[in-house]
Amino acid sequence: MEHMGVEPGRLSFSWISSAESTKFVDVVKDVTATVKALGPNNNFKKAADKVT
Amino acid sequence: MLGYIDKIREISKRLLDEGRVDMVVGFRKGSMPMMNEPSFIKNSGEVSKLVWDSNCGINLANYLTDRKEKIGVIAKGCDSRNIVTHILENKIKRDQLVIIGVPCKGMIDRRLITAMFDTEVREVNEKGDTVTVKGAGFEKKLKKSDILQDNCSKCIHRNPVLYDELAAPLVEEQKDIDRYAEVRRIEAMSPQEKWQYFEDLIAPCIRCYACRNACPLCYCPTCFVDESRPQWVGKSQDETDIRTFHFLRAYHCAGRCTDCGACERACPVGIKVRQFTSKLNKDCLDMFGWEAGVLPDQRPPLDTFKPADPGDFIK
Amino acid sequence: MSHHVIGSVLVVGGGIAGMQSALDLANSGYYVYLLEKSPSIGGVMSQLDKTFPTNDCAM
Amino acid sequence: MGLAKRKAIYVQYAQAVPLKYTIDKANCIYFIKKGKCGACKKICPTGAVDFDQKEEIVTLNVGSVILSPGFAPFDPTVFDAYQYAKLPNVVTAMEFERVLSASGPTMGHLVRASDQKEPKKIAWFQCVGSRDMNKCDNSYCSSVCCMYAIKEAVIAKEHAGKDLDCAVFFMDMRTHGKEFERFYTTAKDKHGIRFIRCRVHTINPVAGTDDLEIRYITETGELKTEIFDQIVLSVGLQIKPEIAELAKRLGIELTEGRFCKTETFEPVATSREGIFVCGVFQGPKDIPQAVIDASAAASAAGEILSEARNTLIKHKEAVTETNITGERPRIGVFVCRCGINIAGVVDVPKVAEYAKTLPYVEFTTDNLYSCSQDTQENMAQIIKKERLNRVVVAACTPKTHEPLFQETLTNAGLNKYLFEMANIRNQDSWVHKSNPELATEKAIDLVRMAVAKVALMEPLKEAELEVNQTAVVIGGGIAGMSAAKSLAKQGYETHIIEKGKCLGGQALNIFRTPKGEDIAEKLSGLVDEITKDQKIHVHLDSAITSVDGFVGNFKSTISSNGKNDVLEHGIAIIATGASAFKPSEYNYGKDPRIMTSLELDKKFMEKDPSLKKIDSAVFIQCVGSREPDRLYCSRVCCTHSIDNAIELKKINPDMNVYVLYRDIRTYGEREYLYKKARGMGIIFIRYSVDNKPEVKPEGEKIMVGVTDHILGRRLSLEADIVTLATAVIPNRDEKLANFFKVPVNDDGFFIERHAKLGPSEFATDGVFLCGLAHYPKPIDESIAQGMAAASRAVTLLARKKIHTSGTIAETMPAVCSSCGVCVSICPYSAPSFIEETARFFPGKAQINPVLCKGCGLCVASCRSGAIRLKGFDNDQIFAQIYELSKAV
Repeated sequence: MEHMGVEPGRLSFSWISSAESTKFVDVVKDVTATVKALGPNNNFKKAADKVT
Repeated sequence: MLGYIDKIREISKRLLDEGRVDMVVGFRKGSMPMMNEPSFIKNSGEVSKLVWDSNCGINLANYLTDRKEKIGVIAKGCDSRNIVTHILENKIKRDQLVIIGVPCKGMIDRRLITAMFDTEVREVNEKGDTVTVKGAGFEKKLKKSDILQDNCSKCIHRNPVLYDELAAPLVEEQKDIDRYAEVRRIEAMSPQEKWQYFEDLIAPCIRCYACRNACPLCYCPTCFVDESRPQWVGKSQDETDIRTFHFLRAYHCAGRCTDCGACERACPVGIKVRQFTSKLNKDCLDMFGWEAGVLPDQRPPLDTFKPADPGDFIK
Repeated sequence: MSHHVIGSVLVVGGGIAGMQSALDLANSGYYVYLLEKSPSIGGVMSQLDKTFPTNDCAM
Repeated sequence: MGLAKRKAIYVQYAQAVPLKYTIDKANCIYFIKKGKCGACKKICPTGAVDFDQKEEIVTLNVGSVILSPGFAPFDPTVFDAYQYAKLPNVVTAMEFERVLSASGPTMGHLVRASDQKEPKKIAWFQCVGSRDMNKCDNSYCSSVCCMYAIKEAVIAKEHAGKDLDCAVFFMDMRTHGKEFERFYTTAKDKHGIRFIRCRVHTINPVAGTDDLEIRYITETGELKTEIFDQIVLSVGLQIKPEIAELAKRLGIELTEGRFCKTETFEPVATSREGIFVCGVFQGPKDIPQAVIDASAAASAAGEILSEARNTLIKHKEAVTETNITGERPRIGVFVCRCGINIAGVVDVPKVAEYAKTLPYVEFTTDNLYSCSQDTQENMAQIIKKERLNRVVVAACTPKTHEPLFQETLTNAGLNKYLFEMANIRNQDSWVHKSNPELATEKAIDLVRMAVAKVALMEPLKEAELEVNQTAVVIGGGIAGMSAAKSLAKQGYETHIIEKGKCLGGQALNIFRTPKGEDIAEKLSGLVDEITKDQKIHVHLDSAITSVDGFVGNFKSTISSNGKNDVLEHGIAIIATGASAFKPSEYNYGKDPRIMTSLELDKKFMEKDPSLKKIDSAVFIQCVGSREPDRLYCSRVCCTHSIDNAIELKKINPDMNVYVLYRDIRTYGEREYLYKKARGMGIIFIRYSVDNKPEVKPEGEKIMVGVTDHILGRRLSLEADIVTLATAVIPNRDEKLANFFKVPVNDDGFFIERHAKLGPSEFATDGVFLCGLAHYPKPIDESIAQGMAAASRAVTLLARKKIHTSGTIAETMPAVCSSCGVCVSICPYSAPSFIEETARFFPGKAQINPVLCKGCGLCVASCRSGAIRLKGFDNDQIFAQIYELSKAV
């Protein structure tokens, strides 16, 4: 994905067991923060929906 | 290279006469220069139709999928690797095949030659490493190494990896080839540049699916682009749909692509579609030390799990 | 002497051992009475934070 | 535990079962001041408060009794020197567990009690209330404290960060459980936890602060003073006096440590017939061992009651399933208030009202507690009355409650898969308490997604399988024989497959048990019983050469003396055992006087006269165990060597006997032997792994050099015999592991389903585990695990029929491209190719519904999109995503 020009951080893999609630929360917070910082991904929108 | 023809014909005739195969899949002269066609020879009287020159770029493995008869097949390095993949993926059985291996010195790039001249190319002949191109009012001699297909110029598997008969002595493999310079150039770009690069790359795409049809790996009964429930990808000409198609096609080839160039060769608008697959080829080599179709008895890395597999992408 | 065998078992204590016995017996076709003094079962294990080696929550 | 205030009405802990409030009679105003207050009764919406409940005496007639009354953590108040009651920062390990726990009084935040300060230095004191005859009379080892202290120290560091200094003060580090030694090593090397071999005498408060000062002597003899912020007392396990009292009333004999007395060969039988014991009452132990005993006790009870099996149980009446094929979806949405758990944050009526507007929704309502019995019955009525054919419950988590609601559907005659839960509690009201409006919006989104998904749900079938009632036990050692005996006594035909020429396994090589029982005698009794049992078929000189099939229907080929037989069986128990390590160090094999423990046992069994002539004997412990390439403790050797040392001393009281050890691990009541040995004058000298003893035959004698840590000098011992306590090495059997698809760890032991809760079974259904193949263990534990494996197996055999899950993968052969990725990638071997000769779809992939676990690996890997996971179908997931995207 990154190779094709999707910014790093939009895609995230993590291994969290069902017992690791704190890790889950941390990862979700982290990913949300990263994606929010990147802003909306205009690239992957259909031409008709593009925010201009 | 022309000297191969006699040997290929001789082997094919023998196989058909002895009844070892029901047909031989090879090449015959096309109606236009540099456009050899696949040919299915079913009786030994027809073997004279078979030809071999530097215009046999089509991947013949594509014609083996799900066939039931016994087949003799002419195989260059890349074809043989795709045959290995086909055997692994249950598309054909090894004992159905007599593989006539052809050590290859590369195929010439039709598009490159046509682009050199203003008028139509009428005739192309080759002798040794020289290719002579003739057209209305011109004749030019070219060095073959200058007009190779991009993938052939970077090929390190010119000799077939699996064969029963050999049409010529094995050739020397190219060494010290930097196969992934282009991939690295893209890797170094910023996300925006990357996006723009691929945007420009696929801009001419008309979604004719020629790349998919030419690819020996694309054999699913229903391709994901044709699925409607669920609809994985929209059918429109919207750039996101086009990009999704190219993304997914490349992913479906991950760990299986032999860089035979069939996709690029087939594209009517000249898109370098190998830009998608070669990144995945590079990653497979870097991460798993894997090149598709080289080992006849090992499942591709994406079909298996080993504890030592790289997992750095998991945070 | 013919003696009549009763197909039920009384398990005294609802900690991890008592619960496991009760489950095994109930799943093997016996009626089980599980006796526990406190208002809930689970015993000491339920007070532990995590257990080795999986560090699974002891719950 | 007094760490936090609690109201007079409470739930014991957040996940308590049953999750019901109870009234603390001793603190309730109503009970203290006769009839005053009673506010709870007035306010309870369901009228559940009843002050007039009376104690009832119920008389039960039962066939057997199992005692598992548990233990009490030792109360360290009696130790003046530790001032536990006076110093708030001296806590017990149990209290510390609560501090670490996310549901504990500090929500898992690591702070000390006196001033809520985050501690920087914590010390653990081991053996508080264990191995101690001075301050208390618990001279046994509690078995679990070393490991839990290490665990607490590691987790404390995880909570507080690397800078937290953790020190464990101990006498012997006893990490004798599976994977424990490895954990100890990482705690030391990776987490930097300090381990100090010293019993600290006194804790002194530092004047003007809440800190604690201690003085201790290091191994080099240096006196040190150190200040800690908090001290954790690793309290031992002990039996409550009222339990000892109960035992007396029942006429059950106890041990010196007030545990229930048992015999090695009948580890869960009390001295009274028909009464069995498990858990810590049987002896101090950790969770997996308690779980093993528990199953063993169940098995023992089952053995005596087998003729009355199934006489008292009740069967539920099955409701016929309504055929809904072709019906338009009629969805019912039930939104749960969960008391105020959900309704306190989410506007439940609004969510229910909204659900009415969704397509196909015919009925919505909200419930106070959807999981309560009356609501369940009501829901079933509504489903029938409204002719609902799909149901959504918006409530808590499907992890705990999905089966319950599915049962409601079944009771209403609806296929249980026509159901979907929206988790609006754990994933909504609990986490968005401060933002009720958005929480309501999220609940609406979740309900909309669930409705979209359930509309596309189809009834799923569960395959029903007959369970073959025959059992196979692989390995005819003590564990295997115990399992077979237990199965046969419970009425099942059992085959023992033994590769050797006779039954008995390693027990044949051991002289006697630490309790003094003669093994050969007991063993021949057991072998006799096995051979005579009509239901047990023994195959000697035999091995399994192939295994087909799956739980309930295995087909194994057994090759005995070149002959192959095919055996059909429903379950398999793996008890392939282990053997003694043959070392290359300490000049073993070069002198007959240097021998392994089992070779010494042989001399005892043969009553070798040369033993009488020995003047000096040396035992070396941990030969091949607890070393970098075999990082586990062999568990049995300390006790075994000490017992043999005692025997030598008995043969010749003037003999000099030395035991060279790293840590003495006589866990539980085996500790008494260690004490006895010391009393008899056996000399124990500790060595460290980087400074091992040297063994050299020199003429008449064998010279053993060792550095004494207390004296700090090199000693030279003259010995007539040297006994090496060598490691227990599993009979690594990769082939068998492959046949049954069960995993093996780096050391070669089989990996059980769950280290704590499933020690005697595998993750693969229908395959069980016991004995040394699981981990080194003494005979009593092997027997208990053999019985436990049998018990777990019986729970499966007794069902006669099993149902597989409906949520499994299915191929669509028309779309399949036969590439074989699914066949290659499936961890359970569920996909295969349809035979080439088949009439329909030859060569395409198909999935065996019995083997499929519904993990979805094949679905994700199928390029052709030819595999669907029923219940999580592509169009259902897409429908959910589309509905979700409406929220943005």
